[in-house]
Amino acid sequence: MLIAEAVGQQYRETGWFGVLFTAILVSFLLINIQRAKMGKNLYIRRIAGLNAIDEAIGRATEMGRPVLMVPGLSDNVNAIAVQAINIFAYVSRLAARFANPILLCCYNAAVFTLAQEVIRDVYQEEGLLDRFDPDSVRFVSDRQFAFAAGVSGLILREQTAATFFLGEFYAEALIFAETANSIGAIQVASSTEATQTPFFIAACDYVLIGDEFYAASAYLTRQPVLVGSLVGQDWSKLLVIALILFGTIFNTITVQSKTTKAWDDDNGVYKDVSERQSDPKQSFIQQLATPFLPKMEVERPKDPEAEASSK
Amino acid sequence: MNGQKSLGEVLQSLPKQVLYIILIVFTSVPLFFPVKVPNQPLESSVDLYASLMAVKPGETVLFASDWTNSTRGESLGQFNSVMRILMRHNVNVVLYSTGDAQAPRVAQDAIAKLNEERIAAGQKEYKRWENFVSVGFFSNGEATINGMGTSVRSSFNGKKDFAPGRGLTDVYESPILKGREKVSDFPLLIVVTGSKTSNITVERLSGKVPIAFAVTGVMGPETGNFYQSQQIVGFASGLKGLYDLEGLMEDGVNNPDKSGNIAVKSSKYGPIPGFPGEKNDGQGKRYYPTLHFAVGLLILAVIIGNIGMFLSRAGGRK
Amino acid sequence: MYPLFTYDGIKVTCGVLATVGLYSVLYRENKFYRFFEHLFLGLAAGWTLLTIWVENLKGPWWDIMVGVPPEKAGDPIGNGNWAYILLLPLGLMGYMVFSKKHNWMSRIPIGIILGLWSGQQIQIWYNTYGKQIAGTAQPIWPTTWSSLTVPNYDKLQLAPDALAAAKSQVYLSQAITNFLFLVTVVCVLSYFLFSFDAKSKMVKSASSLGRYLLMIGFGAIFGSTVLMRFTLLIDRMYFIWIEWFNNIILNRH
Amino acid sequence: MNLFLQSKVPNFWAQPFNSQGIWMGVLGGLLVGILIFLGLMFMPAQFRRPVVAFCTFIGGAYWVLLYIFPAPIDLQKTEMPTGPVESIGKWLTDANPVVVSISGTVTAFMLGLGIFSLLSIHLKRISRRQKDWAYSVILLVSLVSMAFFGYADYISRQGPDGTKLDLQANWGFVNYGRDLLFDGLLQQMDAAMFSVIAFYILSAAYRAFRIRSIEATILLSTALLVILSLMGAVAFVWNDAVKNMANGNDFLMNFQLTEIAGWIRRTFETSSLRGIAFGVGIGALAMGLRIWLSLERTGGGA
Repeated sequence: MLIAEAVGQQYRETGWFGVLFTAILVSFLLINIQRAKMGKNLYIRRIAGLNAIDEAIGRATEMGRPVLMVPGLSDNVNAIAVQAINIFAYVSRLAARFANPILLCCYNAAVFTLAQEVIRDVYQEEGLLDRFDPDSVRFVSDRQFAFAAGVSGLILREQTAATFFLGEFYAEALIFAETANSIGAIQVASSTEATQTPFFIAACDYVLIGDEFYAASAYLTRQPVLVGSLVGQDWSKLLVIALILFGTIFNTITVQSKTTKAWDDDNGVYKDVSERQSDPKQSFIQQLATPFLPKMEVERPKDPEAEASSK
Repeated sequence: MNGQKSLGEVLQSLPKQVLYIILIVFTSVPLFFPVKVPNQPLESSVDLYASLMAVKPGETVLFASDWTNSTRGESLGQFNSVMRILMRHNVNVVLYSTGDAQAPRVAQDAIAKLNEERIAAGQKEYKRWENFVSVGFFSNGEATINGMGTSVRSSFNGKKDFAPGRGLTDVYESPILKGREKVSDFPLLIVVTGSKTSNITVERLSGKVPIAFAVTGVMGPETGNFYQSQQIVGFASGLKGLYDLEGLMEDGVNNPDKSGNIAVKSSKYGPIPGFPGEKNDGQGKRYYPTLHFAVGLLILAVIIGNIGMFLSRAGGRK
Repeated sequence: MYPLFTYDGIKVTCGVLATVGLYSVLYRENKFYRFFEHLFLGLAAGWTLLTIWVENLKGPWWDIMVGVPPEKAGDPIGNGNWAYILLLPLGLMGYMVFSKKHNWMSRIPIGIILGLWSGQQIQIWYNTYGKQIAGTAQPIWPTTWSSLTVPNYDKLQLAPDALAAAKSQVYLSQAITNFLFLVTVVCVLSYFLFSFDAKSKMVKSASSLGRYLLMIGFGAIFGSTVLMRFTLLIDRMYFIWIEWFNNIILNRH
Repeated sequence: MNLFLQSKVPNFWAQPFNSQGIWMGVLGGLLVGILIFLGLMFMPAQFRRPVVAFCTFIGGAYWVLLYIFPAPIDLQKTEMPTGPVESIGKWLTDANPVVVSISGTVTAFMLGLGIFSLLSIHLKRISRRQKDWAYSVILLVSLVSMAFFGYADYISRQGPDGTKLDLQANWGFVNYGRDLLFDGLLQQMDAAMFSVIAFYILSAAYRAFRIRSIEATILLSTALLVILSLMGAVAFVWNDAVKNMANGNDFLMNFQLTEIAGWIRRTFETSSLRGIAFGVGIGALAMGLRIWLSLERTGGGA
């Protein structure tokens, strides 16, 4: 059988639904970005942790002590690090206006490069390039706990007044938070790792939970692209909820029927079993996620070049 | 404030250093007095054990060893237990790492120690190249693992290991990798990790090969999420998972002991034997009792703080 | 030989000193801590410097570029692909970040890395979450009222087929659990709806319920992760008291 | 011909090891690279953003295309793909190692920037005799010695006798040096710093876990229940008590500590994590899309 001749057969093992669903999410985002760009006024709810940023910087200025920022421990420059740097660009802008010293500690060299470039840009745009010290954006270490030791040391020696831990944080989250707490710094924190959030909640003043982190730049800057994207994200979430609800109802109904297919290990086929409730694991929605198709073998013409070289 | 603090305030503001010293005492003293703690394994640990035992002898599994000594307390024990099961079960292992550049060395050191133990017990040595190959470290984990979903061979392209008498040789020359091009050619992928490489693996390889994890306690909850949705077949989480595993190696599952008692029951599986009499316990047994004291202290501290709060509130109302 | 004066004794002693040095910050920041902090940072950076070549460039770049001698190569034969040299100037563009005039060039390699990352997000989204969406959609109405909770199968002593049939039923307790699971996912997710006016009563109550449910979740996460932190401390104490004090200083085994 | 496979037969792109051809190729490629570099340096400013956007787009497009055209099903090495869809899929699959090594290599080059930043800060501090400059000396000395011993150790392990060094008896000076610095110090400090968290958890829990609000009470009581269930001894005693009380009643058996905690974890922990994960995942997808298509400028400025 020439599998390639049938349209969509390339998704036999992975399922076509995933590609379609992702395409819908992407179009939601793009449509809303377009809507916002066209000047539609879109609403964003209040996010408490973000209002605290101005307060924190104000206090640092009063005390004349530096603001410390850590854009998380991403292994490479990725959206989380970029988002953190976007928020820090906002923080640095305020700090630059108040001539408040900043310290931005990076875990990854590529993130460091991006941060260096972005923060310099911020100072340049504000026309305050003379206030920018390239050493204030620094690479500390790319080893998790060396980084933790280095940043703790910095917090204690520089007696930072405000600290921002935004991004990917793991076990070291609590080391930073408790160290900063011990010198009475005001802290705004967020980890995209939900498992660290309770520790931040215990030790920090303001915590952005989960997705609030991604909403932050839209909330702070109100750029149409970001706001539009945020609305698109909400649409996507509603779609996910709708799919879950639809799946639940569908599943609840189908499982009432008294015939199901069960895998017969001896013969290697699915067989009908009548006395048994239909298995929720083989429900329609499960099959959308992973198609229940046996592996197939495909005969194709031989490639003479590859055959020759494999000998 | 005129001098004297009330009891409530004292209870609420114990100096940190005092707490720290008590914690050191609580985590040190019990280490000298090991005791056996009763235990009931979690379902996820049983599933991990069952999936390891389900691999047929002579097969080759993929093994991502992504831990280093910073999580030695949990990961080393887990690694040892999983390896002991595979070794005794005569399963070959392809070790690779995307978590840390040091991870391959740490894993090899651990295997060397296990080999000493095997030789001392009169068992066959678990040989490099014939029983396991170390593929080494990949600096770009996400892309490498993603690539493995398409072809393991092209992801391992250019990686070498020591072959006896030949020096560094392409890993795919090893007999245990013969004919295993795709990830689905392996019966199981095991990840022992102290970092988020487990998530990356699930995101990119789930559905293509059965995946089993041994993760640190912190990662337990998010791993449980994958387990619930059947993206992975089983996992051991933290010291509790390790202690479960050590117990399962002793007792097996649905496996009656000499007096006919079944220590671990599971309706999912038929009888799965254990390895009674062999060296099964390690770190889990050493540390688990002590953990009770440390956690007990934590609970006590929270209670004291709350009592202090209520006392000073009651005092404030007068 | 007294074990303290062997290599292993010295090595373990160094480790103990370093551990105590870093612990000293718990009392307060001090010179001893500062010494070990800088030692730590230096060693870590040295290790990074080493891995740049040994792990990240030698094999994945240099060997592919210039090839490897035939006796060392496996399959494919180690011909060199010289075009890989083009990655060198690309990587070096990052270093232009310190230039006042050409600092924009550092955005090119960053852009490539970010591009590769962002493309993957689109690729992996459904593989990560699709199954979780499906796993959330479980039946929320029981198929049988013969027992309210899952019966003890061992006691029933059924034939294999009947047992499988009994196991395939959805009992009331399971339906309730599935329903609570569904409610939690939906409410937590609606807590993260940002662009809907919270005046809508349904959204408001769903999201405040979501917050409470989140707290149950966070409590459980805290509970199940806190043990691990103590495990690592216990491991350190084992290292100090047993591996060092007992085995080396007291020379007991 | 496929550019992306390491060819067995030498061709224009692939030359044998240590041949004249490979060095000519490398040299030529380097020249081209330098020209591109210079060209970019003197490029008019209005082209800068399009160039960056183009590079980003190409990078992302690879994985997106691979998603739409996945590897052909059951395609053996010696078989030819049939039809355009499979051909694209095969071509993209073959390109995989190249794409992987591009991102890996570019990242590796950037790592040097981190070291550069460290050196610049600490050398400045030493030359200006700023506060704590002596510690900067320690940092630099340990950096250099780690790199030296590490590299010497690496070299000594190359070659056919490399496995011998797995045994400590065969070690030389450099092997001991690396082992002391890495295993003896660096790894131990990693573990030490990691375990410091235990102290901080204790003080944070003592300070912050107060029953002040409904939310805090919910959080605290769930945490307590789960902690207790994971302590084998406590769980055993509780479960035993329940078993005795239940006396064969299956319904009461559900009140075993491990059952309750397990139920909470399955029902609420997993689900709330999942709720968060859906949101974060969509956030990352949106961010990835905006970055891929260069819809926003990093830094939030103009």
